Amino acid sequence: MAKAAKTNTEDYLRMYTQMVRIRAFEDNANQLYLSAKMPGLTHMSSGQEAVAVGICEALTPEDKITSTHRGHGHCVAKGAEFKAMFCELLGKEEGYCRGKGGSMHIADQSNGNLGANAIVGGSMGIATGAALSAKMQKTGAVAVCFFGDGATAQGLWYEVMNMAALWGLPVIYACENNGYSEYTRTDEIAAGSITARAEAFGIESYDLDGQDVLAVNDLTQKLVERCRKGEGPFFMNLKTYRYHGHHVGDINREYYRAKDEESEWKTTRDPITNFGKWLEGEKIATTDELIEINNSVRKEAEEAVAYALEAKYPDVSEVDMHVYVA
Amino acid sequence: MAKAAKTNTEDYLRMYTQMVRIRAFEDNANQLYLSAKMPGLTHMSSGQEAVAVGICEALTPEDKITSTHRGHGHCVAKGAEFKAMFCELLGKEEGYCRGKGGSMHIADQSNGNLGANAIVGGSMGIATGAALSAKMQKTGAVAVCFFGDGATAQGLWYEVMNMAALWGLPVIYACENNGYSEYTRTDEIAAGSITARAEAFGIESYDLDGQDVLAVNDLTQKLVERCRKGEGPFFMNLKTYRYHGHHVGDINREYYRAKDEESEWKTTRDPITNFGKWLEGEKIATTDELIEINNSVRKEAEEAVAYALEAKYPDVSEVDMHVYVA
Amino acid sequence: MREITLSKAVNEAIAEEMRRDPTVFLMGEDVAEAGTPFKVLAGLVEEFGTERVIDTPISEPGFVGLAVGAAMTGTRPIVDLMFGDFIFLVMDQLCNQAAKTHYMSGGKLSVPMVLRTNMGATRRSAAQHSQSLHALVAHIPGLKVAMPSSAYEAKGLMKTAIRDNNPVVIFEDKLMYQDKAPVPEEEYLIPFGVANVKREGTDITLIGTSSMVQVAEAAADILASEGISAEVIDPRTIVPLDEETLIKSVKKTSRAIVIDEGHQSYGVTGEIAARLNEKAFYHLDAPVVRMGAMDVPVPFSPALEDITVPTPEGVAAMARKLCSGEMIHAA
Amino acid sequence: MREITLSKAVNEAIAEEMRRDPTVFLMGEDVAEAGTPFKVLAGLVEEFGTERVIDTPISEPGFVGLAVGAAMTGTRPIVDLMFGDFIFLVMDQLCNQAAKTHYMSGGKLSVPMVLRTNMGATRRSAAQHSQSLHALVAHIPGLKVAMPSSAYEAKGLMKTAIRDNNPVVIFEDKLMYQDKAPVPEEEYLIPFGVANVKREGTDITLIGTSSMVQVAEAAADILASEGISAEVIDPRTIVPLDEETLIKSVKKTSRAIVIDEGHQSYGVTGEIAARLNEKAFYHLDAPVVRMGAMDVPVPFSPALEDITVPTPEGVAAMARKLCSGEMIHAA
Ligand SMILES: Cc1ncc(C[n+]2csc(CCOP(=O)(O)OP(=O)(O)O)c2C)c(N)n1
Ligand SMILES: Cc1ncc(C[n+]2csc(CCOP(=O)(O)OP(=O)(O)O)c2C)c(N)n1
Ligand SMILES: [Mg+2]
Ligand SMILES: [Mg+2]
Repeated sequence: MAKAAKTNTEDYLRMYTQMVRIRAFEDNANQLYLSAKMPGLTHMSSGQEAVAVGICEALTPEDKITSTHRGHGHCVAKGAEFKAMFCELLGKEEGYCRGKGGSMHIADQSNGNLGANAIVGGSMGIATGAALSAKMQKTGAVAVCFFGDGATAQGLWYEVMNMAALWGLPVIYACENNGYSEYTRTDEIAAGSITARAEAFGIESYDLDGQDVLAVNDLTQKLVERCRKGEGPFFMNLKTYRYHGHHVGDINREYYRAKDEESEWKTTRDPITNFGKWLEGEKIATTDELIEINNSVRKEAEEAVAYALEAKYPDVSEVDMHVYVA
Repeated sequence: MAKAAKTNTEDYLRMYTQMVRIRAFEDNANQLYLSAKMPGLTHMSSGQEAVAVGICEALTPEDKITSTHRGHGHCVAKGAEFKAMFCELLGKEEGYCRGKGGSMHIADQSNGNLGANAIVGGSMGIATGAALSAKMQKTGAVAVCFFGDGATAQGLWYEVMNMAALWGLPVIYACENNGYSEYTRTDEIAAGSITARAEAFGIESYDLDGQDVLAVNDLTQKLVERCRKGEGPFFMNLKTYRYHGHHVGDINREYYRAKDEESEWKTTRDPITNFGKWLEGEKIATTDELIEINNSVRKEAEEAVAYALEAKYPDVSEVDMHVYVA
Repeated sequence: MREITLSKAVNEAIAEEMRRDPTVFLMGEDVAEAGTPFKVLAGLVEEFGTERVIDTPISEPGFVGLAVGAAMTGTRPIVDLMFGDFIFLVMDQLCNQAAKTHYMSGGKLSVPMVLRTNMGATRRSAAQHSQSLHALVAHIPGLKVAMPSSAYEAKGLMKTAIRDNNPVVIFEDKLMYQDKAPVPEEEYLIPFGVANVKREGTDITLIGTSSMVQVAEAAADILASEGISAEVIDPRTIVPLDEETLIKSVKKTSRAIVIDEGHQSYGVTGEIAARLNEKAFYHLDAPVVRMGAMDVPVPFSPALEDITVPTPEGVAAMARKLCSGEMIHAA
Repeated sequence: MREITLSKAVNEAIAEEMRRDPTVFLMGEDVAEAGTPFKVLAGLVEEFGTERVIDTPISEPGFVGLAVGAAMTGTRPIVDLMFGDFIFLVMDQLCNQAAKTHYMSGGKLSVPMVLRTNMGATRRSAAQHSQSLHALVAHIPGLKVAMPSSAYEAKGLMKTAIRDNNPVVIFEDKLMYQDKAPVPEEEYLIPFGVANVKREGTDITLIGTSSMVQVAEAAADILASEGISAEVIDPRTIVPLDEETLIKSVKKTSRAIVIDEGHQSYGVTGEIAARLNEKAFYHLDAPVVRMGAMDVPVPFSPALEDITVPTPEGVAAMARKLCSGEMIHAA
């Protein structure tokens, strides 16, 4: 576990709590799907919590992120509340997007989340544009663009990296490299080196362990600081793993991913377990305190689910609202 | 001047002649524009002849090329005749595309030219697809994808390089790096290193002098051979220069390109002059023989222009022919 | 006759054509081992190998571009585009390249490729995974556009598409993959540009595309029980469009509704309605009415999504109005 | 009133808005020193500097994506897309992202951006540089679409577009850049969704978009000399569409022709004709006739290109037929 730049107990515990909150959110989302209470499908980010939390904890609410189809973790980490998130997941009026977006467009916009995106790579331009406007308006804000390893196959990335590099934009491209693109190992569909691709545009790039929340947070803090000084853009290739299938319905997946591999990651590289152990080892928290965090988060999540299940759908009159800004 | 793999007199003289033919074609095209006899605009490739000829002379008619908006040179180099080319330029029925394509879509398809393209970068997929089908059908054919330095900003290139590299396709990406994208120096709109971008996909890449027809031909022959053996793809970054404006109408261009720079290239790095000198120095041809080549090519071009000017337009009934293959 | 799912029908069509013609191949994301997320292509890689069933990176413009080039040089690619919404990503390769190559080359080059993709809302997939974008493609000369309305059409049209020497885009309704229909064991092809009169009637013509054919049929059932006789027609391909059959029907019934799941404005219903109005004008007793999807991005919430698309009840209600002359004062 | 070119009108509109609002900026290929290949933006970089007039690489999807993100975060980008044909390259960013962001976010985010591009054939630029693709964009809810028909509209619509809080696409006819029209010195805006009755008439309504307004006016001149009184209407924006004005006119004249330079099939003429037929049906003495561009890729050869687009003579001939009742037997 690397040393973190966030150095006080409060920061550590918040990072731990946020990771637990993501895990709890996803577990409940999965349950909603399995019990046929959720409309459609959803992509869970369990296993990838350290990336979302390590990065978002280095940002202010004024900093922007763009998220992906696997976006619940980013949304939680950027400061969203469970109730409005579960309402969104269930298509309820009190959802962050009034039920119009659902899982694939979920975002607490007020906290600088510019949205999850159902087009793989689709938000790369948006994040870069947010950085451009931050630079133009001299707001000092930074934009972080989350995307998966599979998304590096989208030409858009190369186009926007070129502009970001040319214009020194305050954007950090954060590749959540979980090794898979749907049902395919990404190394079967990615030639050469992803990191070298960013470097070829003159972008300073880092390969790092995405399961180590402190390492992620530490590097992000440094890069955010440098972005604010006009030294951006940057690229981070974060090695991580998704515990579930590509989406909730992807249950029998041994044809593309071995059970052994999954359990190896879960048992030895779990970001929450490992960070919990570190917190205990460093005497920052006791086992009981961590259990208490877990329990209270679980309780909060269950209450939010119960609330969302009862919440009302948007009125049908909303169907043609928000097509245009009035 | 590098040593060439095409080693007999005939080959040398054909390369010289083909370069002269391109120059003559362009000069006549320019005249047609200036005398208001040509519909629309056209982009001339004068100055870039060694790239087109050095590469195409290493190919067979079964090998494919894709070309660009600046495509006359590729078309000539791949074996096209003046008459059908000028007819196309003037929108006449006897043109290679029956007048439907014009300058930006000109191609002698029977010689493996899959077409000029008016979408910058638009043919990168086509060339790569031609290589895929060559590999699938085991034809042994190679595809060369010509494009400009400005086109490297198109995301499509990265997408197709990835697939070409993954699948070992027999395709050579040939960047005609003339330093400009329309009215902008390309280094103002290209970050990092273009060659490194290809290398990042694991593609073997070369920077070379595009004014040296022997160097170009030599390398291309080797790469074509290796492509046929399944060792592709490759990338060539060929430094070259366009003598004219971006298109025939781009006359006053000092705001983006200095006259000095232009005359420096023309006087010291002209591919035809320099190769002519080498041929004389090596006693492969005398001054008179070279003059004779120039004269006869000029005559051929003028006759073709005269022919094309008199040739007839397609009948109006052709307007809705060729929308669909019957 | 045996009944098979639309999914199986597509699979059979492709397998049969791949057996018949070694130049036919498949490419797209997760088409091989996974057989696509909808499992439509399951089993093909086992029979034809990874050389002819090619998993691509997530590079839609790129692999459509490859298909165009491959099609120009002796092969017949079938490209799988996982969601119809991604067609926006490939419009340049499809519309600037594939559609125009034959014409721009004066007939010298051709692009015999198939792009198979899907359409259809109410799957709770929100605005970027629910669109029905066939109208965009139909607007571009050089492309053909097929819209199968059942397993039977899905098989017959796919086989025709694969043998066609032009770029063809097939939109399958993703909600119909598990729907079964009678499909002969014997080989058959469905020619392009030939509409199918699914049901004869005398009072009103209901023209539906893709799953809207089912909606039209269900509406016709409702109407029949009320004594209104509706003719239901499925154009099957919207490019080429079998205008003749549609006009003949409307001349007979004097009334028509056009139903399509694309957005209503600037879409398919406008085109068909305009042609009917123009060419059967003096036979019409009422304006041709259009029922497309609402002009809103597809909302996620089930409460909203369900009301964005035409329903049998809605169509029946409109037909009733038309037949009772209620529209006279409206227009 | 002074007369200025359409090119100058666009330039003025943008300059005025950039002066008024510091969040407005421009980006695109060769927009700065070169002022675009059509020189429309000449002089702006000198006044506003390279920070607000930004030359981009040849990365259309990329810079449109940047504009979407910039628009979501406090600025108002104007994106210059050099040729309308390149819109195929940016469809995903425009239609999956810009158009849907406000809706998908439940109204929380918005994308106040302008995409200015062009349209129009007969410039001998062949199939990939001559298309009029506005119908594609008009089909997608969330986008507004303006089509100026003269310098006057070009200025007034551009200013409105820049102040609009939604993504707006403006299609300028590239053949009209040098056309002059009276344009007031004083500031004015032209509201969206308000059609302009360019000329009143009683016998037939000619509805034209962009340069087809001039075609309609020229046709009206021809017709006037023959005693046929044509009303000419310019919708100015096709989304939103001022249906009311169009319908009112057609109810008066009982006949209409819709003229547009996009391909006829599945395009703008179908939509407008269908709405008129539906909503003015009982007032029509003849079918609404559509005159779009031919359904062929635009050919290079002048001999072919010129016949692909509607002409004043063609429109006048069709109007004559409609007014003489000749269409009765056709339909
Ligand atoms: C443009 C586009 N193509 C394909 C898809 C279908 N799809 C959804 S997620 C996914 C895999 C993405 O892989 P990666 O970027 O690594 O993200 P991960 O799912 O691993 O988090 C694909 C192909 C899509 N949503 N958008
Ligand atoms: C997709 C696209 N964007 C923009 C253009 C306009 N355009 C034509 S040529 C050109 C510059 C191309 O530069 P480069 O690739 O270096 O080729 P060169 O002209 O130097 O040969 C541009 C921007 C186009 N034709 N297609
Ligand atoms: Mg992944
Ligand atoms: Mg160049």
